[in-house]
Amino acid sequence: MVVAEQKPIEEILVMVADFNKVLLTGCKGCVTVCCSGGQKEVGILASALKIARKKEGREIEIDEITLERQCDPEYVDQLEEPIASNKYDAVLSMACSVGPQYIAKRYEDILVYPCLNTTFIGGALEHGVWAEFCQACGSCGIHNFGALCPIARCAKSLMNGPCGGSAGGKCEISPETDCVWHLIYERMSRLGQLDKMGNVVMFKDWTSSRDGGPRKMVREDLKQ
Amino acid sequence: MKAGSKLEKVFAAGHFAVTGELGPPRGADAHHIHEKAEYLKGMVESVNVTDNQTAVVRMASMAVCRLLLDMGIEPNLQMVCRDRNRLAIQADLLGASALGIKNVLCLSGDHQKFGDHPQAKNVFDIDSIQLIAVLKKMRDEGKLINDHECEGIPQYFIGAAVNPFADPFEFRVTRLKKKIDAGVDFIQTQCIYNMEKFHTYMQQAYDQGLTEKCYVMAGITPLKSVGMARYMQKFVPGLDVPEEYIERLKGVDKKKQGDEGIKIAIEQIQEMKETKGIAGVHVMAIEWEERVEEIVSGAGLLPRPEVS
Amino acid sequence: MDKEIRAITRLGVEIKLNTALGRDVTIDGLFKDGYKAVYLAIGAHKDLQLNIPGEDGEGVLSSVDFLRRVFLGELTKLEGRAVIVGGGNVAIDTARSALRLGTDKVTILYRRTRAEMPAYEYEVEDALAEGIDIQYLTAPQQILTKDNKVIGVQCIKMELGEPDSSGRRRPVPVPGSEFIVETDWVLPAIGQTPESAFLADTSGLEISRWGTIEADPVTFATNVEGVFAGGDAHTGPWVAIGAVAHGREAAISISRHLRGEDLRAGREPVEFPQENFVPVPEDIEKIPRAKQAHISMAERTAGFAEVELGFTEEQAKAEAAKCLNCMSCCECFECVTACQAEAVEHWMEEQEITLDVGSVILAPGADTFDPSVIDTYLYGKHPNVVTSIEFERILSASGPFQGHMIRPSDHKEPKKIAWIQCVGSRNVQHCDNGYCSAVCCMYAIKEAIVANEHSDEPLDTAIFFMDMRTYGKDFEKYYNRAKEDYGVRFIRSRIHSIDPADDDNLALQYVDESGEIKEEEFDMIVLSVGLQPSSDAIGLANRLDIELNHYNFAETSSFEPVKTSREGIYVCGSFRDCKDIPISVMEASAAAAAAATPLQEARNTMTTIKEYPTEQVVAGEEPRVGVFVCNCGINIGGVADVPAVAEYAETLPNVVYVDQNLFTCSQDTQERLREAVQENSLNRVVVAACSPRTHEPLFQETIREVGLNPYLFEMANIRDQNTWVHQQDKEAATEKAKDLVRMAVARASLLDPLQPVTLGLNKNGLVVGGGVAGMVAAVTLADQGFPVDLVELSDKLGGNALKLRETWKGEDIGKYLEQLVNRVQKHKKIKVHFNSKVSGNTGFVGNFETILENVEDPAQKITVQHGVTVVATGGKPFKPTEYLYGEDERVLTHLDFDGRLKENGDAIKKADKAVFIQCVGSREPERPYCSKVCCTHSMESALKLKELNPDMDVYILYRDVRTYGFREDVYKEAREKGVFFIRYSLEQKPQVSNGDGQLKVQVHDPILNRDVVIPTDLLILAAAILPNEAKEVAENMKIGQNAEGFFLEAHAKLRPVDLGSDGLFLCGLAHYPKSIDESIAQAQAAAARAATVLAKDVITLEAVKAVVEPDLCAVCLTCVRTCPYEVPYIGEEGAAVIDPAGCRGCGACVAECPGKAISLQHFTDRQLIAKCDALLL
Amino acid sequence: MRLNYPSNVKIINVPCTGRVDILHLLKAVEDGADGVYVAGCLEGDCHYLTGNLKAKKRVNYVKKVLEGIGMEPERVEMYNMSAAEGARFAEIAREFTQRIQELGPSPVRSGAKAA
Repeated sequence: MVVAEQKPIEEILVMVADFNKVLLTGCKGCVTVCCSGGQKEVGILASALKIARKKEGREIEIDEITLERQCDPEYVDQLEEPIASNKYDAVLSMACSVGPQYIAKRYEDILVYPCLNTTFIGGALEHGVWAEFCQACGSCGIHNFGALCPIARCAKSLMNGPCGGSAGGKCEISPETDCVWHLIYERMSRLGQLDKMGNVVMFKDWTSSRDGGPRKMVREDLKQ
Repeated sequence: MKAGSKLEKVFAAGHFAVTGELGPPRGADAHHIHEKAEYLKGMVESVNVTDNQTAVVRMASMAVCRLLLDMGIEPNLQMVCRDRNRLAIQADLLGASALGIKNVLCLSGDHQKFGDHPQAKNVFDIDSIQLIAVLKKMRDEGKLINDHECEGIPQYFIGAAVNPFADPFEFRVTRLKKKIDAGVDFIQTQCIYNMEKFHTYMQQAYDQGLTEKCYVMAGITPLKSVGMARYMQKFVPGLDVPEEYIERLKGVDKKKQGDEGIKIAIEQIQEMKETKGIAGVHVMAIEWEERVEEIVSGAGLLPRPEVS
Repeated sequence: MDKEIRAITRLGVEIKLNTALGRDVTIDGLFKDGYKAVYLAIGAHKDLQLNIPGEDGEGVLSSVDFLRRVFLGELTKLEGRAVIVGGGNVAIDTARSALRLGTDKVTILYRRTRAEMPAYEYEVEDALAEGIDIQYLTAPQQILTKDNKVIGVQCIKMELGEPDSSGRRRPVPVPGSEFIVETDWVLPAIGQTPESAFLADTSGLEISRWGTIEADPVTFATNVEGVFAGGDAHTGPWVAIGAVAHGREAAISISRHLRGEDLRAGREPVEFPQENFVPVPEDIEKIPRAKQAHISMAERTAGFAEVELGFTEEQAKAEAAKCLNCMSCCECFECVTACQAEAVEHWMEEQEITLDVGSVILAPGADTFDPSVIDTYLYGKHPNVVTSIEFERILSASGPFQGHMIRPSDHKEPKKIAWIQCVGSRNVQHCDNGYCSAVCCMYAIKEAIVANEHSDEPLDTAIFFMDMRTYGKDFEKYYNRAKEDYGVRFIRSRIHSIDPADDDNLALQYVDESGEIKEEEFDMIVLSVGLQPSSDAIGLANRLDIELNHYNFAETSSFEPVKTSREGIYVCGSFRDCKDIPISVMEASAAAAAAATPLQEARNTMTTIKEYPTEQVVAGEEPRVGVFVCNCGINIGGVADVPAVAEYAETLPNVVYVDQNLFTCSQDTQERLREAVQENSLNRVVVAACSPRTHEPLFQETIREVGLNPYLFEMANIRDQNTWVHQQDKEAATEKAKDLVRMAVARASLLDPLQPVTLGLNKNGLVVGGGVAGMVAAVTLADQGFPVDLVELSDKLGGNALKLRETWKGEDIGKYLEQLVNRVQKHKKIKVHFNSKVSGNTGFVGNFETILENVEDPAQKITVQHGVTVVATGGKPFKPTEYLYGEDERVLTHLDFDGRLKENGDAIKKADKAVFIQCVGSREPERPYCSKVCCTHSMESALKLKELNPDMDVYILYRDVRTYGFREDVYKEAREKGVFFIRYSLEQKPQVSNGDGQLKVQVHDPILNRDVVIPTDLLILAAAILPNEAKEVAENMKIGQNAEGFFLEAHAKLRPVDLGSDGLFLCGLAHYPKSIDESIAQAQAAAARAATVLAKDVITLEAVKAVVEPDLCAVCLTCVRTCPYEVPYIGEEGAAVIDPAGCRGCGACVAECPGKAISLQHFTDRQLIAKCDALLL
Repeated sequence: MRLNYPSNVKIINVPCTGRVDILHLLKAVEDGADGVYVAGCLEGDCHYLTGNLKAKKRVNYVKKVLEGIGMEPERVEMYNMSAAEGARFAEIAREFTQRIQELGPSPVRSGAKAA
């Protein structure tokens, strides 16, 4: 899933500094699952903002709504009624950055602000801990690496790791970061494929990645 | 001869080679380069010029290499994959060749997290082993990565670095072999302190016949003080400073610790000379270039042989 | 008055002022306007007329009007002379008032004699004393006026003729006796009558000849339908309380009239029989009532100062002393009328009830010893010598000093307190209580610790004792804490005497261990009194013909510890033996098991299941909240202004009804509460009172009885959280009470009904451990009809008992064990699993699933399903590591010794000397507990040796002799038989050596104060008892263990056989070292507790559960990962599922759910935030 | 034990402090409470195993939020005590009240007033 985290509240406070009434939108998709933009977090952020503004003596009115997903236009349409019948100064989105962009696209005349930082594509290690597992390079080759992704998980995206900074199974950039190449080594070793690791992996074709320009995916069979 | 550099020739003649290292300045002032390089002149076959070492912005390696050439010193161009994509790398390599640079050391590059621009976007389009392959392809096939033929084929003596102490230790020799497979001609190792472990590593490399396929130079960095030794022991990943050296430094007066460090370096070099498969030493006297002579001569490696 | 009027208007009564009957409205008119009833309470305001000429002259004043004007201060002067006509209290009042207003002369004219005067005698006396002239037998004939101004009254003399209808003799004028009294003022005071002229329009309303309205004396209905009358209008002028009574009765009538009910039914006045009055004894001297002193005459007539000065102190005392102290009820029956609950019944008599029962349990308890029989302790003679029970009261918040620890003599805080142990225990000099009372050591330590905690100043506490007997679970640790953390001094001694000392102190003389006499002064002395059976209990036992022991406690056997000598009669608690709370509780359950076993077929046959009305559907209804504010006696009302809180509650949203109660929890208030719910169609109830922890279930039950779901109830704790803790600031307490009520109402309005979850259950029991405890538990359960799986780790049943010889009473354990094993193995309902251990356990009470693994072949596993588990994994002897144990074969443990005795008693007989060392491995830093049974075991073994060879020298080296309860007898016997006792301390443990083949024990004798060396042939070590290794069971079943590995019960005192999780029970040595009788009792208790679960057909679980709203669920797994009990899972429908059976209702997942898809019933976000909003917004 | 403590402390009861939501604490602050504290069982003694530890983390989270908006994080707190520790309850009530008195009224209320 897409993993995101709330922006520092100080930053959000600055965004809304001039507003008196905003619509705060959550998303029931990935950000609910990663506990950053579901209904609960929407409530918490709304309350925190209201406290901050009450403290300053200028209250802010915040309406809360949590959409099924902000990355589907049909759901974003659900904002029409509230936006039409209220004079919001802005819409705040607690979705991955797709959300605010969809809202902006659909409601051309209203200011839209993101409240989350979209961090990575990853998964939960345990409740409350998420890690990056994929960089969306567009051509998955992890089967060559013991089903572990060196692109996303090696600090230097090495294809022929581990580099000299690998120590005790950890990456040189932080003792909390696993050296994925160490993991690859262990897994390949367990699978009896160490010899494969002795081969030089040649240049990766990055055209399928973001480097090839904004991507679009079309399924002709599905397209209406 | 691959490129016919002095370093290559010294190796070819069967001499125990010595290389030095020089960090470019963090500015446009070339004055200090001359000063530092003077200390190394005649002491070493070739001087490595670091490339934004530790991810700190410095004068371009290639420019400094050219300055050294002007001083009559043979440079060894260090090139990292962090800051350039394959286009820039190949362009630079072509340019380097045109400038007369023959030795190139292929590196991944330190992560920018530790440097002076941690906010930078890193590139890592290709990695260090692939870089070796790029050089080899350009030199041996006269082709770029995309198989386009070069107009004018560059000549390189291709180097790479290895860290025998990084984990998993068992994989280190394999990785050396990968570099050889990719086309490396010579290897400079990370600073060596744990001699025992290094011997184990070298023994394996030797047994696998790898030292026959490339020249391996042992990395030597003299310890200036107990503080430096401790720092390297604790904070530099992949460095293994045994406690005995620290004890040894502690055993002498603080002002004399530097001298003791030099002594250790000399002893190490002497040991390296006796080690099977070691073809030379790479003396990395970081910001201590003035004492390289002391080390090299102490190790009985002066005068440097003349080759042509 | 204002308050009263407010109360009336608040009830919804509309008051129309300035509306006169006859002028503005008429009765018929009111009926026409739709009123269905009229109550005439118009009073009697019209003065009766003299009906003589001149009455309209200037100077004639109505006396009632006169008094009113004087009282209001409108009339302050009355010049000239005044004549008052009449002989009642009004006449006297008028006369005396006129005198005080400055009249020259006041004359009262009365037509009868003084004897007939209705005025109070003493009033007449006072009037005469003040110089008022009273002319008796005088009637006015005409008021004389000049220029219409009064100048005199013409009177005629009267004489008394025949009695009239009032029984008084009728005055008759004496012809020719006319005379004139000169006067300026005439004030008739001959009575008042209602103003009834305007009633004329109401056809047929019956008016008496006195002008009063006729009405029924019971119903106060007049002869006109729908019209009622009372008060002075009905009776003529009378007392106020009478008018109140009329109003109340008339209201009942009107209510009935409106509902078309019979006005009279059941309202006949109560006639109380008179014959029960206690006559005043005739020989009592009759003393007249004392007379009060009066102020001086000059002061009296000068103004309206109070004339009577009241009684002097002596007079008051003398008057009070006239009380006959008859000690009996005078049967005024005021209590009958006063008690709203109708609890008082004067005719109740002793009744004999015959109950047909299958079993009887005796639990009459024990009395404490009365220490006044021991002269030397000064109890009852010196106020600062108290018993431990009295001291307990002194420490108690509800005690005589409200919890302030002060001594009785001068109410000062004591700085030094001594406890004297064994008062009335282990004592055959002053009483026959040769036994140890078993509880006093612990309670004395507790009191010393609590006293230390209560004391503001550093307190010196000392306990004077013979042996400190802290043998129970965790008792030794408590004892150590008393010494180490609280500095309680423990002085091993014998008490010599207590003498009064200066400053109400006491001088305590005692003999210390070395024999030295010492004296120490204390501010206070507490006597740790022992227990003894009450005479009532002994009488009961005699009537029931059950056997008592020589101390008059119920006799029982060790193997059937709660069974008396008579079949079907059981006993528990301290009537069986002195004991503390946990063992009493345990025995109570054991007795219940024993009593229930023969009755198992009758189970559930005589139970009545409470029926509740169909629950009212409240969904979709507007909340109608009723608020009941409790005074809790003075607990709340004495601090907070309850009426103000109630008045405030009325203003809150959704509140439609408010009531205040003295005690909301009382039975009659429950009835009122139920009525209020029904009459006001309440659908939410708030009680502002005490703690929901104690009282919520009661109120929930109450509303359930009138068809409201119990969860539609909310409590505001305005006592524990308010008036109890903010006593100093009444205003703040009132405001906080309002806040709390507001919060409660806010939540109440949002409450939803909930239904409890019920589940079926498995009726099997699992018993882990095949020792005596496990077997007894299994048999007890199986005998009650529940199938049992019994798990034994070894290949044999019996456990430690296999190695035991006999009980301290001499009962044969081997024989008992054989019978027990036999019963278990032959029992149809018991399945024994040998060589098995518990290797897995899932489920919860009622529905457990346990995996049993064969220890010989771990692959062999079976799964058993059961509703309850009894854990009896037992204990084992400590293997000593000192005193040459294991190195010299003459050194034995108790069990070794018992084994030797069984095998070869003769060898032992040959020994000349034997030494016992106590506390081997017990009461040591690494094992800080007493193994409880070893002292008695050593006594028993020592006696056996003496029996085998009376010449043998037997020594017992001990730290404290802990032969608690009747076991003290064995200790006594051992001393009598010549066993030597030498005490040693932990610091100076005995030394054992083997030189030249001679076993020698060296020990320091504190009495001789030197080391002694005892060569011995036998050394018996009282080795500690350890729990069996049971970590696997503990982990699988999630049972807590203490530091020593014993299992932790749910509550050390009150739930001694329940484990922390429901459905798990504990007995035997796995709980703590104990004797076989205690193990058996505990096993029966565990079975009884287990049976309470199995006897039910369903398990009712608390209704507060976490529920998922599937539409909101993001299937993020947060709940799955958060739940401490691993209950939530992702269901096939693609949303989290929380099985209500497994959910414990903690709400952890609710607070964590990022999609707000889960809510905790009864504690929803809305409900909680509503409270917050209500408090703050 | 009827130990006196300041009457400004008002209690909202929950089955376990594990039920206390970040939102509840924020709502109280938003509504103008000068201080909010959670009184849970002693650590290791939670009847529901870990509810009080969860509550502690949430309290810490709220502290961070308050810090982020420039409000004193000391206005929210987590305390642990056993049901038997009445004296400690009163002491904490006094202690926390004093702390809040020292901090002064909630800026949420004074801010609202100022406007």
